[in-house]
Amino acid sequence: MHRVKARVESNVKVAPGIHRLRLSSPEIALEAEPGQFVHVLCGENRDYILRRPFSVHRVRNGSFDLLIQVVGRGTTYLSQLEAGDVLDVTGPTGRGFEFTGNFKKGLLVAGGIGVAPLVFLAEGLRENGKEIYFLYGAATREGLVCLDDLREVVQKIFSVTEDGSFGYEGLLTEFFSEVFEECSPNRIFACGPEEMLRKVAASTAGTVPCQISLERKMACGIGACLSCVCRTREGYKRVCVDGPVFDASEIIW
Amino acid sequence: MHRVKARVESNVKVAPGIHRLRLSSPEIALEAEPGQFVHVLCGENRDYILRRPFSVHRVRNGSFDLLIQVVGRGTTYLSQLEAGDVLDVTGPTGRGFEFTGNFKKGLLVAGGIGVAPLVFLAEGLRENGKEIYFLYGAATREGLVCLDDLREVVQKIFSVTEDGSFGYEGLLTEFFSEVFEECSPNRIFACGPEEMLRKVAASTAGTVPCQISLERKMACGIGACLSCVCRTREGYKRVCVDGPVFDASEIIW
Amino acid sequence: MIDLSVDLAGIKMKNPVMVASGTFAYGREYSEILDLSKLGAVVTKAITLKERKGNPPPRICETPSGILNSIGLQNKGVVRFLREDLPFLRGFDVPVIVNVAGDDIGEYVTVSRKLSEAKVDGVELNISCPNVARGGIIFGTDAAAVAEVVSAVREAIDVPLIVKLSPNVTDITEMASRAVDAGADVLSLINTVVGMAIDTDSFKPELATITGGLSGPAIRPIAVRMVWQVAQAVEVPIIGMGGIVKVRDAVEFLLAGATAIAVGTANFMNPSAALEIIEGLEGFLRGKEYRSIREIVGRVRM
Amino acid sequence: MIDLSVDLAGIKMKNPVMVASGTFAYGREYSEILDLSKLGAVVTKAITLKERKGNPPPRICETPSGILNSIGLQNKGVVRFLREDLPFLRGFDVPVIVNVAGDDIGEYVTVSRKLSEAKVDGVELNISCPNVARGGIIFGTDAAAVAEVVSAVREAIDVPLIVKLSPNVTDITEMASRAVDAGADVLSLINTVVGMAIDTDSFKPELATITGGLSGPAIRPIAVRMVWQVAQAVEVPIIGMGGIVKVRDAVEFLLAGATAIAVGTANFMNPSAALEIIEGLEGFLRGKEYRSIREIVGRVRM
Ligand SMILES: Cc1cc2nc3c(=O)[nH]c(=O)nc-3n(C[C@H](O)[C@H](O)[C@H](O)COP(=O)(O)OP(=O)(O)OC[C@H]3O[C@@H](n4cnc5c(N)ncnc54)[C@H](O)[C@@H]3O)c2cc1C
Ligand SMILES: Cc1cc2nc3c(=O)[nH]c(=O)nc-3n(C[C@H](O)[C@H](O)[C@H](O)COP(=O)(O)OP(=O)(O)OC[C@H]3O[C@@H](n4cnc5c(N)ncnc54)[C@H](O)[C@@H]3O)c2cc1C
Ligand SMILES: Cc1cc2nc3c(=O)[nH]c(=O)nc-3n(C[C@H](O)[C@H](O)[C@H](O)COP(=O)(O)O)c2cc1C
Ligand SMILES: Cc1cc2nc3c(=O)[nH]c(=O)nc-3n(C[C@H](O)[C@H](O)[C@H](O)COP(=O)(O)O)c2cc1C
Ligand code: FES
Ligand code: FES
Repeated sequence: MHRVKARVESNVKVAPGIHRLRLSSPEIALEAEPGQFVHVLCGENRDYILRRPFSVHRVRNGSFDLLIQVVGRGTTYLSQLEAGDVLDVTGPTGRGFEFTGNFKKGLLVAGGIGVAPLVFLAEGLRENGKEIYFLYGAATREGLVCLDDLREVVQKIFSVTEDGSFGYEGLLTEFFSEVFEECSPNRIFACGPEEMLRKVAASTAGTVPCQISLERKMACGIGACLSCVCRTREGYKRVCVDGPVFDASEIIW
Repeated sequence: MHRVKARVESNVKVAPGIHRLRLSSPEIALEAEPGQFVHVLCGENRDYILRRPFSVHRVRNGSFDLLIQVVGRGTTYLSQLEAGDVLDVTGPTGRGFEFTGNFKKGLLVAGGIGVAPLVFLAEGLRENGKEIYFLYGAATREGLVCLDDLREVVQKIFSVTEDGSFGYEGLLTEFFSEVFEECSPNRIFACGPEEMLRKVAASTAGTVPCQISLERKMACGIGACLSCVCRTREGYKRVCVDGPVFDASEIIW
Repeated sequence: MIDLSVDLAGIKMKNPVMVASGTFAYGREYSEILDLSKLGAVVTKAITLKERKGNPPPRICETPSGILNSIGLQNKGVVRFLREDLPFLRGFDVPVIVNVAGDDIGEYVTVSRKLSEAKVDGVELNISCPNVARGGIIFGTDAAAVAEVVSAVREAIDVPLIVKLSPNVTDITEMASRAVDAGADVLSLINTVVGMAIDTDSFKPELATITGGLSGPAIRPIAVRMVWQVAQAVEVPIIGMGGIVKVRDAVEFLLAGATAIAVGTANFMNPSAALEIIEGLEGFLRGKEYRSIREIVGRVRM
Repeated sequence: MIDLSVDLAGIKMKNPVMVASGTFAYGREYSEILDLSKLGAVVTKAITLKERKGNPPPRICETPSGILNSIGLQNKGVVRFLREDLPFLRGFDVPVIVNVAGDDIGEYVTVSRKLSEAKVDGVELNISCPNVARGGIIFGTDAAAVAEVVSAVREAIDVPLIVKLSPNVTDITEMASRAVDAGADVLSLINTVVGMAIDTDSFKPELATITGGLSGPAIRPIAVRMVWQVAQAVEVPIIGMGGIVKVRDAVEFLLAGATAIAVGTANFMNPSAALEIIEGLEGFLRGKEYRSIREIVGRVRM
């Protein structure tokens, strides 16, 4: 783990309320694995004091990207940064996805901003010569921010929007079984709202290995404070270092 | 008193650590009197919560200027604003200088950033046809930020710098008696560090009327909380509304 | 139409949003920027029998998300208040609650009786001001003394009696129960938390009185906790306060069990804070499809 | 050369800056980003006799300039601590102080004795954790119970005994005096302040345990006040903590009377906070032309 002052290289608004921030840090870019996150201090003299965790979205020579959905104070701060600003970032942290095993087809399931780590994962899977299917849901067409990037990497994308403005209409989970049968993957990798993860895990329970990335409020982000625990079959585990990626079968929902 | 969302029209760094901020507000610009101040909210989600008081430095059709010395968090925030940003400002507030009476010569005494309200006052005095002398002290030549503006308005400027880089060398108060004798003013108006005000008041005690502008930490800035009091011969008075300008003879130092 | 009205032991309020004692003086200053008639109630700065000059300056300093104050009981005394300020406040269509302080039980009783005779809408006993040497904090942190001063004042007045509790105690519910048993119609909490700050350049305390009272957002979690604890322990309505700045902060207190809330330090940050919270409450309730503010009081889900 | 060294009832520290219990686990995680040998001392997360699983999540939420936590006493028990963690910490040239919690006096005594036998540098009795149902807060807010647990542990151990006080009391000096009379060599204050927050969308408390402990800059004025009060009341050295983020915050505590200070919540904001404060202290003292940290302890100017 490193603590760096990362320079903002660019800040692009990719959709309403979603920004892609490119940060310069050779150390983090070199070491980050798909599913890991960085912990970001969002400004000085703020009345909210904790760092905010964001998945590493992509890595590009010496830099890495965050894909940030603006939901509150810290993310608003980040969305207003400009090239040249400097951020206090620690990372990369946590247990990422295990994706190098002996299997052929992976199905990636992304709900909304949950797509962030799955783009990095898709790139990793492709490097490992896997076939990749991608089930991607968002509220509207505009929310499917990574479609173009994904098209270059994956075999097939199944898009779902809640308002039907693109792809299937409805919730991603309504189409999961259908997509699952169509691709018959050997591995599932999912990131998104906890309710979605729970449903995906339930649908695949016992059939194929399913890895999910969990979110919790975090204080230290390095495993010391025990604030971020989730319930697992082996007791409470820390999402920040024992996760954020867990085998779905471990989790007690 | 008004509460306005004032647009920043410009932010000029006039010297190291000193910024001139031009804010658009026809209401405040219309009503402000020399010696009054505005109370400024320095950002959202901050861990310092009070507004900061700043003297009205000048008024120009529909706008007013603040002259801000960067000393801490709020002033740093203000120094980083850009044209187009919007500030939450209340004012104008407080009792300003009384400068319209029947007298001929005024001596203005400014220590450092204390010059801010005295430029506005000098303009007011000139409109009223007074002769104006100006004793102006700062640490260095660069700190004498208003010399050019003042030259257009006043009869004579006596400059003092602590390092001798411009004008007399030393503390302004060392030259006060000399200047006082040279101009033999009918009124004194002073703003600057409290120690300076105390000395000026002591030197003039009983000879000519002397008005001084005091600084106190302020909470409400409208006379309600009683946090900003100073000791006067009539008991505690509120600097925010009973001042900030007081007759020096009132004050118990 | 959303019903924001609240009946606080007989004090009829248009909405549950009051201004906290000591942050609004006697309303005159703020009346220039906002319409007092829109408030749920105005609570005055503490009034004592005689004029008091208050504590020496400096009286205030900033701390993270809060302020420390040591104003003390600076006020003009009850007689001048009745003559100069009450008539002014009566000019607005808003209940006037007068905060009362004293050095001993006799002073509390006399001032409260005069106010009751003048038919103020309620008396709020400030038995918890940390900024006076005698009285004040003593009453607020000793259960027997709380009971004594409350019952003495209760007997002396005909208007609703609000007792304002100090948070500087081991068990707030004990103080609350004693106050209610002694006759409090309403409890107000919390007053400021005793704190201190030191200037690391001069090595002097930031306040002339060394310690002072901490208020503002920093203390909100302490206040919400105490309101919740007291709401479990007593039956009378509670006025919740401590760091309320925005509408969601007010909702937290209502959910914890407060029937009304007061805005204090936030008035300094934003003079229209109370009015914005009133508007915000309407919007909040509408958004959640409630019809009355009373539907959310005490509704924290366990 | 500026002398930052401190002797805390026999615990020799290179400098007065420790890390606060529960925010640094057993040092392993932070050892990857900072050199533990540079710290004044490491204080571990609370240890109990048996393994504890701690409280259900959610265990944390943010409040203005602070956080509420309800971690509870999650830990692996004293035996595994001695086997797995103490040897690791011994690998650094830094005193190791172990924070001890329990459900009853017997548990405090047994755990402390085992630690004393293992020759840890100090035992810190956590009689003030607000996040356990039994024990914990009870001991910390009842003066007789404080005396009882402290003297029982004092008799059982040979290493310096630090007693960590709860701020959730009416009179902190009473607790302090009782602890010292019962044998505390050092006092540590403050632990977290009991607080609560409610999610205004779900109407649920933000913490599964409903209330939790408030820490961070928000509580600093409360902590400074208590350190100052206790420093007037007792003769033993004090470890001051509560919202220390920057060097000036640490200086405030030293001026108020703390001999050493601990950095807690700030570790989360800035993992090098403690090290930056150590460097900052040197600079601060040099700037004011002091030669030793001891020259400023308790030197607030009245
Ligand atoms: C391992 C991990 C990876 C993440 N990756 C991404 C990512 O790639 N892109 C992205 O946009 N977001 C990601 N998040 C979520 C992101 O951390 C939160 O949206 C962010 O912390 C909110 O900060 P804020 O200050 O804007 O919101 P706040 O003003 O603090 O609160 C706004 C809302 O967000 C909730 N919230 C606050 N902190 C967290 C948190 N740590 N986790 C979950 N919810 C929170 C609050 O309860 C509130 O409802 C990730 C979270 C985790 C734990
Ligand atoms: C009536 C009045 C008019 C003023 N006019 C001007 C002006 O025209 N230009 C200008 O640059 N400054 C002026 N000041 C001073 C200005 O208000 C402070 O410099 C400012 O509030 C500091 O804010 P900060 O957040 O940057 O400092 P902080 O980070 O809060 O603190 C930095 C330092 O400034 C001190 N300080 C904080 N608040 C105040 C305050 N309200 N008054 C005095 N000292 C304070 C602190 O004790 C500390 O030493 C005026 C003050 C008053 C009372
Ligand atoms: C400057 C100031 C003066 C106060 N004066 C009084 C007072 O006279 N009587 C009283 O009962 N409370 C007084 N209080 C306490 C407030 O009424 C309120 O209980 C406390 O500040 C917590 O609320 P807040 O955080 O919203 O300010 C005062 C508070 C402040 C900040
Ligand atoms: C997440 C967390 C866990 C804590 N665990 C303990 C503990 O196990 N034992 C203890 O005595 N104090 C514990 N504390 C209290 C801290 O040691 C410290 O007293 C308190 O947080 C105030 O300091 P701070 O504001 O610098 O954090 C904990 C605090 C936090 C934030
Ligand atoms: S955030 Fe501290 S252990 Fe996970
Ligand atoms: S700042 Fe409130 S009375 Fe002056």
